Amino acid sequence: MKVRVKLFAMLRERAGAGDAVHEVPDGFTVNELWNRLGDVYPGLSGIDLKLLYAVNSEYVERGHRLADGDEVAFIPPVSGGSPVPVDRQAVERRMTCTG
Amino acid sequence: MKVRVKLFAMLRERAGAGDAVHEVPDGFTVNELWNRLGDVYPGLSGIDLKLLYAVNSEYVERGHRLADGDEVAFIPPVSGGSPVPVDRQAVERRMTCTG
Amino acid sequence: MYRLTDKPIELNELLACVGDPGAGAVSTFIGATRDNNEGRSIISLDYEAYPGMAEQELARLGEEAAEKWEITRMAIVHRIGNVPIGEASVMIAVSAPHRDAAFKACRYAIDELKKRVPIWKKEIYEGGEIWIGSQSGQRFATP
Amino acid sequence: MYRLTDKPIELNELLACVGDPGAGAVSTFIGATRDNNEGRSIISLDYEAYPGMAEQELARLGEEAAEKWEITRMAIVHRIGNVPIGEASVMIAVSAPHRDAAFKACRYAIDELKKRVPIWKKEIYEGGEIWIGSQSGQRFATP
Repeated sequence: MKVRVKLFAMLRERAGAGDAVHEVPDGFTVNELWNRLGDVYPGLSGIDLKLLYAVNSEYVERGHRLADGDEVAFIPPVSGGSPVPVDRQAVERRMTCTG
Repeated sequence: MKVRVKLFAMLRERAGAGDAVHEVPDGFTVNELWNRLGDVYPGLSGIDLKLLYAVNSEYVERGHRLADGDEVAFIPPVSGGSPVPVDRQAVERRMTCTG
Repeated sequence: MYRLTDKPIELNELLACVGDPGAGAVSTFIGATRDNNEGRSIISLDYEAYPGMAEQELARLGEEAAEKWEITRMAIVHRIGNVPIGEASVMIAVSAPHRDAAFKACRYAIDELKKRVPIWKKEIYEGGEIWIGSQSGQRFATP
Repeated sequence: MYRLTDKPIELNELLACVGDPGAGAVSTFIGATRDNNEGRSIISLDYEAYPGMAEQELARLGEEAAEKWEITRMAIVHRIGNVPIGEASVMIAVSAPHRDAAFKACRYAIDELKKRVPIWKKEIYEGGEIWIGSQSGQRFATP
């Protein structure tokens, strides 16, 4: 199946690509896709950032199974101002609330 | 001695005057002046508002002794928005700080 | 800038006043005439101030806030006279390097303003007028 | 109104959007480019967003705030691209009947925005560039 991968900010720069379609096995998870990207884009391997994951613009867990045509975004720590550590718990509560 | 009396808002309306010079005995206090005004302006007698007092634009206690030429303001409860009870303690702390 | 005006207030004027290359955050507050209060249909509000002392007390709020938090600049403009529904009676702007100080100082300024800056508000509603802030409100309704 | 723009943001546009006869209070927040950060002299900031999802997450902040507090309307505009010193990268405006709700919802919106809305900031300082928000910042400095 085909999925569209969106990379942003430092990830985009390290990969040298921000928007590409990848062929992956059926039932691939977000985490498996991320590991695969480390092979495709050497600049991404070994990154120790805490990432968030979105499929079709909704945050998901890394174990989320992908479907054909999904748009998968790898979201490095966001910040509109002074550096603030991402509050994973808040994000996860949010994800729970919106299903 | 002469003091200038400023009345505002509901006090001004009840007195029918907002700015007048009054002749008072030397050493008169703010409180004595307020009682005197109750005789001069019948509309002010019996008012049960919690007032603040300012002499020459600084908040003072009601026992403050006046000097010739002072401008004395009787300040009914202020409010720029939803009614908020005057926090007397905060005002008194403030008065302490500024002497 | 701490001043009274009888004209509509322009927030951009306050923003220009508090702008600074070192300020990463600006918090502003606008108080406006609402169309209702405690069940009364409001027509407009009339503000009256003790000129001179009012501006002095506004400036004092800025000094106090600067002692409490790391702020860059503050501006407060209060309108006097008749203020129709939807128009602003007061605007406050506070700049600071970081947002926490800006928010706290702005909140402090409006809360304290309502407690002790000598400015009074008369509500003109359908059926009468009343001075707001009197503990025994109805006694100061004017026919 | 929840949108991204590559032009300077006008606060008056947000104010017009949140204005309402029933709103007695408006709290706004402006985040601007500071001339320094952690000892670095900043030249400008570059913002990048995930379009579509960013606006959706901004709107969600408004919905969440409306569940928590009695607010009338919220507007958030975030600038994308290069933002020079002193210019705004984000503006938030929240109207409410009373000020407590307006302040709390505005603070909530900016705090949450910085945690989870997919917008990134690259600092361009004298001597280099760095993406802000990376836990291991220097590794993502670009020459």
